[in-house]
Amino acid sequence: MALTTPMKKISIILERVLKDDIIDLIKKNGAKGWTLTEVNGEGSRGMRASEFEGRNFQIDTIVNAECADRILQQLSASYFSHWSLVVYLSDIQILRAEKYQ
Amino acid sequence: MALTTPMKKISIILERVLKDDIIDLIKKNGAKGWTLTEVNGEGSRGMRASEFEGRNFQIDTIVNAECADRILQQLSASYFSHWSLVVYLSDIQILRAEKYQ
Amino acid sequence: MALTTPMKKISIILERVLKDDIIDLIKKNGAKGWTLTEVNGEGSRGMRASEFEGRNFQIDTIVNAECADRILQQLSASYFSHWSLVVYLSDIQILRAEKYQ
Amino acid sequence: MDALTQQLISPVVLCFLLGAVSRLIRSDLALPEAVYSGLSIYLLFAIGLKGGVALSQTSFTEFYRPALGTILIGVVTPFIAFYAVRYAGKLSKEDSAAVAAHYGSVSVVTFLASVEAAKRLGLESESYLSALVALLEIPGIVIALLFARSSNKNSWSKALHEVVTGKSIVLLAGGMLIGALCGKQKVSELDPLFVGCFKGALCLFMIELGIVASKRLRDAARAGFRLITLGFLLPPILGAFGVAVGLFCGLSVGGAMVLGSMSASASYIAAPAAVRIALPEANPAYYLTLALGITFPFNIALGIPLYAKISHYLAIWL
Amino acid sequence: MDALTQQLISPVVLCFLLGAVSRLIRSDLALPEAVYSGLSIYLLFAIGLKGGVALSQTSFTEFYRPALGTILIGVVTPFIAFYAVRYAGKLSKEDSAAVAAHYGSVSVVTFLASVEAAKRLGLESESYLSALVALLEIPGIVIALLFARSSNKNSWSKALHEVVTGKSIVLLAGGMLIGALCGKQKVSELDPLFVGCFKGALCLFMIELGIVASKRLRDAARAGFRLITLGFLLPPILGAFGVAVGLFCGLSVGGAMVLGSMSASASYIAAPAAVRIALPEANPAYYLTLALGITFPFNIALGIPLYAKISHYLAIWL
Amino acid sequence: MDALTQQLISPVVLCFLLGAVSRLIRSDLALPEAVYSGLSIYLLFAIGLKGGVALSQTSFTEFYRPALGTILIGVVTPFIAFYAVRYAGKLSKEDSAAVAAHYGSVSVVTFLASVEAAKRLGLESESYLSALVALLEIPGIVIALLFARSSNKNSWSKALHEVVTGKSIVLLAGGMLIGALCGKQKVSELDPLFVGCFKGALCLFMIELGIVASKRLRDAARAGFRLITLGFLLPPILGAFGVAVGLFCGLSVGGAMVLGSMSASASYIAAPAAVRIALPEANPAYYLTLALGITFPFNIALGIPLYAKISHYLAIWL
Ligand SMILES: Nc1ncnc2c1ncn2[C@@H]1O[C@H](COP(=O)(O)O)[C@@H](O)[C@H]1O
Ligand SMILES: Nc1ncnc2c1ncn2[C@@H]1O[C@H](COP(=O)(O)O)[C@@H](O)[C@H]1O
Ligand SMILES: Nc1ncnc2c1ncn2[C@@H]1O[C@H](COP(=O)(O)O)[C@@H](O)[C@H]1O
Ligand code: NA
Ligand code: NA
Ligand code: NA
Repeated sequence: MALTTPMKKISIILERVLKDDIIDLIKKNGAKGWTLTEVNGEGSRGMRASEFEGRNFQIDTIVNAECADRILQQLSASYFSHWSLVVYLSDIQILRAEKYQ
Repeated sequence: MALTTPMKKISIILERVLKDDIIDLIKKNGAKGWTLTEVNGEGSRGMRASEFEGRNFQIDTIVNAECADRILQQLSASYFSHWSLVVYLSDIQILRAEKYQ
Repeated sequence: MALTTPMKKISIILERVLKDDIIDLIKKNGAKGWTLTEVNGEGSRGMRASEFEGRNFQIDTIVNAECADRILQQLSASYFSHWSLVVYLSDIQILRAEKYQ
Repeated sequence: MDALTQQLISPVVLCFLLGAVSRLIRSDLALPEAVYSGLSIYLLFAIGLKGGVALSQTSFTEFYRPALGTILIGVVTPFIAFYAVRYAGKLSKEDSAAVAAHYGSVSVVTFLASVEAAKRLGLESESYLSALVALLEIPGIVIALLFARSSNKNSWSKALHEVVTGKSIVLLAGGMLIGALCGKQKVSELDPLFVGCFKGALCLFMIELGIVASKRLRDAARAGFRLITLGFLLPPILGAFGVAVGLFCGLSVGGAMVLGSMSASASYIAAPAAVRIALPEANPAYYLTLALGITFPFNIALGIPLYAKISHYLAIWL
Repeated sequence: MDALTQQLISPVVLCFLLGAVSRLIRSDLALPEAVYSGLSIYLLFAIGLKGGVALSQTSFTEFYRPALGTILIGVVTPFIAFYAVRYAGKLSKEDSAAVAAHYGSVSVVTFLASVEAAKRLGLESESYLSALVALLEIPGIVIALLFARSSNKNSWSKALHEVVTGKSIVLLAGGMLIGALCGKQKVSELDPLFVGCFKGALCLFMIELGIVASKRLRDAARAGFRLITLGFLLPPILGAFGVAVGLFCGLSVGGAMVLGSMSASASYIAAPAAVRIALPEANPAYYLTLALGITFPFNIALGIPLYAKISHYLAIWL
Repeated sequence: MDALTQQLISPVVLCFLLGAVSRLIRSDLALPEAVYSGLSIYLLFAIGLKGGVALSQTSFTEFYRPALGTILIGVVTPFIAFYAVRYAGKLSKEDSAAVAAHYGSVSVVTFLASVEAAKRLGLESESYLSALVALLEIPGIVIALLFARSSNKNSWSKALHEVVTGKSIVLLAGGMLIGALCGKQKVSELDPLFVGCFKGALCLFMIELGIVASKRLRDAARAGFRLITLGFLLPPILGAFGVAVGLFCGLSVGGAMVLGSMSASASYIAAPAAVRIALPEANPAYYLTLALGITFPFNIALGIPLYAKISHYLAIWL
């Protein structure tokens, strides 16, 4: 069997303007990498400031459980009052886990 | 620990022409939001009508378990005879779960 | 309840130049389809050859457990010495599972 | 056959070939989706504008007969296509209707290539012809879909909405209205982009069409021998019919040749989307391969000079 | 009212309408994001270049008074907008500041439409006016943000950075510098693209703006009656003020009309991004609906000919 | 040094600077990927077309010597680059081969800037030179890859396929063929887009290249002092060699200057993709930083006027 290790994937859906900040935040809290996808969407707010400026972003970052917890707490503390980020965790099994911790 | 709640993520891969219908369907069945990504791909059909018109879409929607079940049933009933949608569920842990139910 | 079957989703983040090879590899090892998304990202290497040429790709393929294992082993054997692919597995529940095996 | 070499050795046709060959040698050449789609918006709007300006300079008496003729083509050609594909091609009712919708409509690029060719052959074609393109886009699709009238009324009305509000009709008709309202002088400010750069932009578009058509051609085998033969036979038949109608309605030799090309061509912008909605059971392998893999290159390379010849001889004869 | 019909029956305005209507009938017409963004880069850079070349041919004595006048507009208009929205519109401090930032800044497309309109009316407008666009982009936003000076200094300095280094300023100012340094002759090599194709490209851009504005308009109901009224009242007030300043600074009738249009217009490129960063609490439903859904179409259709009239009468009177 | 200021104060160079500066101040300015890629397709095809038309007007006796000279440059320069980087730069065999592949090939934009510069300096350059660009794209990469002939034959043949069918070669060669087959008159219909708009499009492209180069420059520190020095020394050496070969083959002073610029330039379109496939162990930090971060801006700003001087003096001397 191929050797996989359980890790967490954090997915964050954010507005364009927050990109640099959020990447800073996850890196400071121990993420070793991230993957960004351009997305569209609809949620609690019908209207988004960034709609006219282009799409939103989804950032996925693969981290271990402690790091995931730290990032989630930081995100809640810093952004949840003014911004309506969508943040969720999934369980994954990764190859070469040493790269991500 | 950051407070997360277990929810379901439904991922649907669909042709461009179905977009509005499918979004209607998931909203009618209780989804509070969705995220759309443009994708390419290959599956059981070698050829897609929409290839020339551009990419396919992947729609992710985060819902609770009952709602997920409802959406899956509706999708099966309405589309599976003529369209070859790809539909799957993942388990996720979300922050601020109240936004999604 | 809608009838879902547990399957594996393999996600692979790769450079543009590897696309055709990796798709060949997963198909040879039993994948019946794949979905490709254009992504950006940052990881262990600060700099990517493909940056100038455009984005990276993420390929998701839904397969059963044995097939997943085979693909993971092949990927490790063929690419991990020279390329720094990111490869991970998630558990999903799929509708119409017969399409994917 | 001078018309033929004239046609083949032209930037537009050679660009199509370049795209097709680049696909064959597995080059990574491809217009980005956004650029391709931007170019198609540009081309459609430019055609509309030009048609509108021409209309504003055309009297109703001059225009109404070719317009009626165009509608006639829009009604008759899907019938020919449907029965040919259904009985000679042995396809299902849904597949035949889908193919008929494509042949009943018009390929904008074939139209442009034909206008070019007419000019190169020294034949004048009426400049209001682009207004006829918009006219021919709709009835063919509608009639074809009627053949397979599904019980599902909802999807049908959606398909109609898709055609009428599809970007090709909106841009053609919108451009036409703007051109007609503003008139030649005001529109001339836009000429450097919409007239000057037009042919160059068409060449870039053609490279991409060559790539796509070449992909389709690989699928031709799957479509089967009968169908491929039909892909070559339908255009001359529909083309000759279109030429005859054109001459009958008082178009010039060049104009009839262009109308023939329109009649012979199969849409691959408006029709596929509408068909996908109204007839999801129809197999894209059939209609896209025929329209884009066979009929389009056939028309570009051989069909257009052929319709020129037909127009030439029929004009003498009539 | 000849100015009005002249204004309405022009390709630029009709293209805006085409976009708006296509959205109403739920067409799938839309410029791809990349093309839209590429077009905006092209337009901004072309305006900058033109302004730069004009500056290189303008003496300082001719230029400094309109420049000071422009800065005055940049300082005064956000005050007017803020207090109007705060007290007549009854919005929160944050929302009012956000709206003020949009009206304090300038809509590049309204500027262009106004220059066009001036030309069509036979009024000359000073060619260095595009240099004033860059000048008017910044102070309005900065002053408006001061109204809601949040405790969060960090986000404030980021918003300032966002405005100053935003692509609109960089392209306008960069283009201006390049135009001024290279001078008319060297820049003329770029004319086929940046001058010749300009109006056509603006038309395509307008189609997309029509689509977006029409989306916004649907949200207008949510913004409430008071606010919608303000969206119609603010432009004439700010416009008249701009025209007066322009005439006072020695601009021609056409130039004052254009400066008035700039003053009356609300930015929707630089301002929204800056506001989103500095004032995340402000509700986009207010500022985007006002700027893009109401004020922009109002200016394009009715405002511009109105400022022309105002400039005409004030010029006699002064 | 008049050639130098002439070179620096030109739209093309200033646009590059604008891009670089906008990156330094962390502006969000960037061409969308699709537009950038669309522009590169346009530029390559336009160069090919022009070269093809020129070829159709050039006799074989005039052309064969410069063509042979170009192949000589393609063979010799990767050797110079490889040994310089391997022994003076102390890189591994794989890294040196990767760098050599870039210098052995040609930067299309440097070529264009050099043609521009020649014109501005009043030097005529042979119009068939663009045909030589396509010729120089391939051999350099192939030879360089031979240095690190990996045991993995498969990846090697794929790399070769990547170069030969890469979009730059396909567009250059395809454009050339089309230009040569259609001849000046037929191609002239495309001139408004492919000739008229060319310089403006190049300027927009340059903005993006400035942004990318400026990113690369930040990585230069990592590449180390020795390597940076080589990035400045290699171009003059390769450039002087290219100029000499050009004059020897009978090119004019301007033509030799352009051939020198081609020789001195390092590819960043065809080479990186091929290298990534054939030599995945080679570190992009080295080859991209050298090619795009150092050599490209050096050539654009200082190299081109230098090769003009060299060509001038050598021409007298020879
Ligand atoms: N229930 C959901 N499922 C999937 N994506 C969502 C959901 N709710 C919100 N989103 C995404 O998050 C973005 C912002 O949502 P909101 O802040 O709620 O407007 C939306 O544009 C969607 O892309
Ligand atoms: N096994 C699979 N894994 C991942 N994506 C798939 C799979 N099968 C199909 N897809 C996606 O679903 C789309 C439609 O598939 P199909 O209807 O089977 O042709 C494809 O274009 C892929 O994007
Ligand atoms: N920890 C991570 N989480 C998410 N994506 C990652 C992570 N590490 C690497 N990636 C993705 O994989 C690509 C290649 O990573 P690398 O080879 O480590 O430079 C990056 O550009 C990211 O898109
Ligand atoms: Na037809
Ligand atoms: Na204003
Ligand atoms: Na070189």
